[in-house]
Amino acid sequence: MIWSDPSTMTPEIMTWDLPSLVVILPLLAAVAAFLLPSAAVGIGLGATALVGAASSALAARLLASGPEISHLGGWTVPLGIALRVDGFAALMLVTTAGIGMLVGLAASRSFAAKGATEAPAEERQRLFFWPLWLLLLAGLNALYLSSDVFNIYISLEILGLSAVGLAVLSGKAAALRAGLTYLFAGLLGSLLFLLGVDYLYAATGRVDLASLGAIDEMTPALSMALVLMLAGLAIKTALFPLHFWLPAAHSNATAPASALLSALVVKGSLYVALRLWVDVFAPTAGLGTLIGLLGAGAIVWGSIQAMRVDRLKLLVAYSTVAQIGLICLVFALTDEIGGETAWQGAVYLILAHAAAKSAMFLAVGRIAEHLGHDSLERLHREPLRPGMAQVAFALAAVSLIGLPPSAGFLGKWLLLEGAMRADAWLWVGVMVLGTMLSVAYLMRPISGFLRFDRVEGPVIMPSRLDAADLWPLGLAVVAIAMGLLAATPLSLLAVGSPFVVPEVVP
Amino acid sequence: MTPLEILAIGILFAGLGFFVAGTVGMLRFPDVFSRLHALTKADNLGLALIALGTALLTADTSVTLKLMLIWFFVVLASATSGHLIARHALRSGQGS
Amino acid sequence: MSEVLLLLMVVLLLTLLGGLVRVVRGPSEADRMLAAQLLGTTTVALLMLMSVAMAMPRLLDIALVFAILAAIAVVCFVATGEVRDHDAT
Amino acid sequence: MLLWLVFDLVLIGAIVWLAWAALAARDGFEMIVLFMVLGLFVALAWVRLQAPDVALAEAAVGSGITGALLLKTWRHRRGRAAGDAAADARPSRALGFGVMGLVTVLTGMLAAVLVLIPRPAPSLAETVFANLAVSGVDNPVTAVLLNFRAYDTLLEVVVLFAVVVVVWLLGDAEADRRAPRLGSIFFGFARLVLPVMVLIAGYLLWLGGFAPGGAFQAGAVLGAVGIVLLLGRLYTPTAADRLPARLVFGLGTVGFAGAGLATLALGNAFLGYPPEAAKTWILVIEAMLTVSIAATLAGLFFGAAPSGRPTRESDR
Repeated sequence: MIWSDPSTMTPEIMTWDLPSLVVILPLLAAVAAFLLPSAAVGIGLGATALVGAASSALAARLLASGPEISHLGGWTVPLGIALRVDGFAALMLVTTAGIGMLVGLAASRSFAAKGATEAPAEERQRLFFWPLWLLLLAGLNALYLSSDVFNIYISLEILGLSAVGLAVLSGKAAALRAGLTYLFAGLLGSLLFLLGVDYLYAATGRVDLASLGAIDEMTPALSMALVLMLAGLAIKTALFPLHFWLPAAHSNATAPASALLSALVVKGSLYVALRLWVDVFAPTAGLGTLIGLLGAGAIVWGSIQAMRVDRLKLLVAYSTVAQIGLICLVFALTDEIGGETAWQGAVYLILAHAAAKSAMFLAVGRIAEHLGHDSLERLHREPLRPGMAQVAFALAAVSLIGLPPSAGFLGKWLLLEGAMRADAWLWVGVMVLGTMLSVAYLMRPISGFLRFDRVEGPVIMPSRLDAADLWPLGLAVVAIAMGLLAATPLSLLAVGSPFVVPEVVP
Repeated sequence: MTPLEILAIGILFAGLGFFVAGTVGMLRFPDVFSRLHALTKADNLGLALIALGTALLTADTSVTLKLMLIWFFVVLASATSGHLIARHALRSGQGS
Repeated sequence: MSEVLLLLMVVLLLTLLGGLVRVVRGPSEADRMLAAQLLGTTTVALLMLMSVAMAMPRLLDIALVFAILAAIAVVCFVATGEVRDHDAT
Repeated sequence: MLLWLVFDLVLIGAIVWLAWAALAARDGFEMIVLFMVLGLFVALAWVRLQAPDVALAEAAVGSGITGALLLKTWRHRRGRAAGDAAADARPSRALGFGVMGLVTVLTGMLAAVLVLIPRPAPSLAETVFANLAVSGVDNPVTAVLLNFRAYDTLLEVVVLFAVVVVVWLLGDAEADRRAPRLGSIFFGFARLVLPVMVLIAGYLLWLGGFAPGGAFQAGAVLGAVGIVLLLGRLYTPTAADRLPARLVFGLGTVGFAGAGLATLALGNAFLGYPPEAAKTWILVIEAMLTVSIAATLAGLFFGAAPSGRPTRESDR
C-alpha cells in the first residue's frame, strides 16, 4: 500500500477518470488472461499492480481534493449511473489491490507451471486462477464505487460467480459440492437483494443512492425493501445463522482462493450493507439491535465450532464466521452517540481481518503443503515444523485477537470506544467475550506449533528460507503494521464521511 | 361488420376448429404415432387458417408477408420435429 | 368484432390448457415433446390473434422468433437421446 | 372487457398451476417440458402486460434455448450417474417446507408492497422519454440499456463472460454417449432454416433501434444457430477452436469496455458517445454484443473447452 503524495503526481493523472479505469482495467485484463493462458501470470500480476497504482493515486487525489463523482455516459442521476468515491471506497480499493497483489504473488508460486509432470487438475488451476481473480477484482471495485442499487446487484453477480469459480478451482469432489451450495446460497442472496431493489423502485421510482438517501421518511415499503436487501447481503456475508455455506466453501478451496474468498469476497457484501445502512437509510434501532444480536450469535457459534473442529483450514473458516459477527455489531451502534467511532472501528476491522485472514489461509496452505495434512490433532506430533509459515500464522492471530499494536487492536478498540460512549455495555461485553473466545480457539494450533514433547525422533526445520513463505508473512506484517500506521487510512476514511454533518450556510 | 371481416372470422373459426380437433386427438388417440397425426393437422392447416384470417383482418402487405413467413417456418419445424420424434419413438420403443 | 376475436382467443387458450394434460400424463418422453410442439404452435396462433386484438403488430416479431426456434428443443431431445444397441443396423 | 378478464384469469391460473406442476413433477423430463411450456405462457403474460420487449426476450431465450440447455444437462447427468441413486435423489422435505415458507413470506411482502406503494407509482419513465431524442435511438428500452445505463449492460455482459469462464473450468469435453445422427430430413431443414435464422438475428438487432429487439434477443437467435450446428454435428469444435472461441467470448466485454476507453480518449465521460454519432456507436457495440452473446450461449450449450480428443463416432 503506497500512499503517494498528490503534489508529485503528473497533471494528467489529476484529471484522469480513475474510478472508471479501476473497473475497466481488470476487466480487460481478465479477458486477456483468458485469451493468452501462457501469459496469464504476467497479465494478472501486472494488471493488479496497475490497479493498485491507480487506486493509490485516486486515494491521494481524494486526500487532496475530497470525494469524487463520475457521471457515466455524461448522464446525471437519476437517469444515468454515477461512480462515487469517498474515503471508505478508496480505502477498500487500495486494500483490495494490495492484498490481491500479495495473494497473487503467492498464487504465482503455488500454481507455477511444472512442465511435463503437471496433472490436468493442476494445469486448470494455473490457467483459470488469473481470469477469475481479475473478474473478482473488477466486481469488487465496481461494488465499492457503485452508487446505484441496481448496479450494485449486477456487481454482486460478477463477484458471486467469480467467487464460486475460485471456490471450485481445485476440482476436488468436496470443493465441487461446497461450490454448488455456495452458488445456490449466493443466488438466493442476489435474488433477495434484487427483490429489495424492485420494492425500492416501486416505492420511490429511484435506484440511485443519492436520491434514496435524500428520502427522510422510512415508509413501510422502504423498510421492507431494506430488510430484503440486508437479508440477501447477510447470506452473502455469511452472517449467523446464514453462514451455512461458508465453512465448506472456504475450507475446501485451494489456499490462494480461500485467502481471497475470506479476505475480500465476504467483505464486498458487508461493505454494501454498511454503506446502505449508514449512507442511505435512516438507521432503525430495532433492526440494528437484531443484526447486532445475530453478530453476537455468530461470535459464540463460530468460536465454539472453531474450538471443536479438527482441520486447521476449517478452524480458520469458522473464525471468519465469528469475526464477521464481531464487525456486524456496528449495526447496533451507528445510531448512538459514538456511532462514528464505532463505524471507523468496523471499517478498520474489515481491513485488518482482510490482511490477517489472507495471511492465515496462505500460511495454513503452506503448512498443509509441508505436512501433507492439516489435522490439528496431529500437529504437535509432527517432527516437521514449517517455521516461517507458523510465524506468519501466529502474527496474523495477533491481529485477529486484537493485541496491540496490530490493526485488529485498533479496529476493536475504536468499536469498543464507540460502544462505551453509547453506554452500550451489552455490546462491550460481547466484544470482550469474543476476544476471549478467539484467544481460546487460536491457541489450539499455536500451542500445537510450540509443543515438541510428543515428537518421536528429531525435530526437522526446513533449512532454507522459501520465497513462498514471504507472502503470508508479508500479509501478516501488514495486518500488524496497519495498526501502527493508521493516521493516513483514518484521515482518508474521514473524506466524505457520512457522519460529518455539512455546515449550514446562513 | 364488412363482408371481408365476416369471411375472416369464418376462416379464423375454421382454424380454431383444427386446433380444437388437434388437441382432442392429442388427448384421445392411443399412441404416439396417431397423436402425431392429430398434431400435424393443427400445425399445418390450423395455423394456416389463423394466419389467413389475421391477414384479412389487418389487410397490410408487410404483415401478410410476415404471417406467411411465420406459418412457413412453423410448418417446416413441425414437419421436421414430427419426423424426428416419430423416429426416436420408433427406435427407443416408446411407440406404444 | 373484437368480442369475437376475444372469444376465439379464450377458446384457443383453453386448448392450450388441454394440451397440458398430455404433457403431464405422457406417458413417454416422445408424447411430452409432441404436446410441447403443439402448444408452441398454438402460442404462435394466439400471438397472431393478439396482434390484431391488442393492435400491436410488433407481436408478430415475437411469433416469428417462436416459429424459428420451434424445433430447437426437439432437435436437442433427439440428438442427445439414447440409441439402443439393436438400432445400430 | 369481461372476456379480457376471463383470458387474463385463465392465463394467470395456468402460469401458477404450471409453476407448481413443474416443481411437483416426479420425473425430471416432465419437469423440463413443463418448464419449457411455462415459457410460452409467461411470454403471453408479458404481452398482456404491454411489455413486448420482455416477451421477445422470453421467446428467444425462455422456451427454446433454455429447454435445450436443460435437456442436455439432464441427459448428461443421467448418462454419468447411471445406477447412482444420489443423482436422482430429491431434496429433503424439510428443505421443501423451508423454501415454501420463504416464498410465502416473500409473496405476502409483495402483496403488501402492492398495497403500500403510492399511486401512480413513481418511475423514471418521464425522464427517459424526455432524453430519448438525444440518445441516438428511438426505442426507450435500447436507450436505457445501451446509453443511459450502458455501464449496467457492460457489467451484465461481464457476468456472461464469467459464466463461460467457470463452465470451461468445470466442463468435461469428453463425449459421454453415442448419439444418433439426425438424418437427411433434418439436414434439409437445417439448410433452409439456419441462414434465415441468421437473417432474423440481424433483423432483431436492427429492430432494437426503434422497436422491441436488440442485442440480447438477436444474440439468442444467433446462439440457437450455433446450438443446431453443434447438435447436428455440422460443426464439431476441436482443440484448435479454443483460441477463436475465447476471442469471441471476450469480444462483448472488450468491445464494450474498449468503446468506453475510446470515449474517454475523446475527452467525453466514460461511455459518453458523441451525440451526433450515438446511433452508430450503439449499433457497433450491439453488433459485437450479439456475436459474443451468441457464441457464449452456444459455448455454454457445448459445456466445456473443446478437447483435442476426437468425439466418439455415432452409430448411424
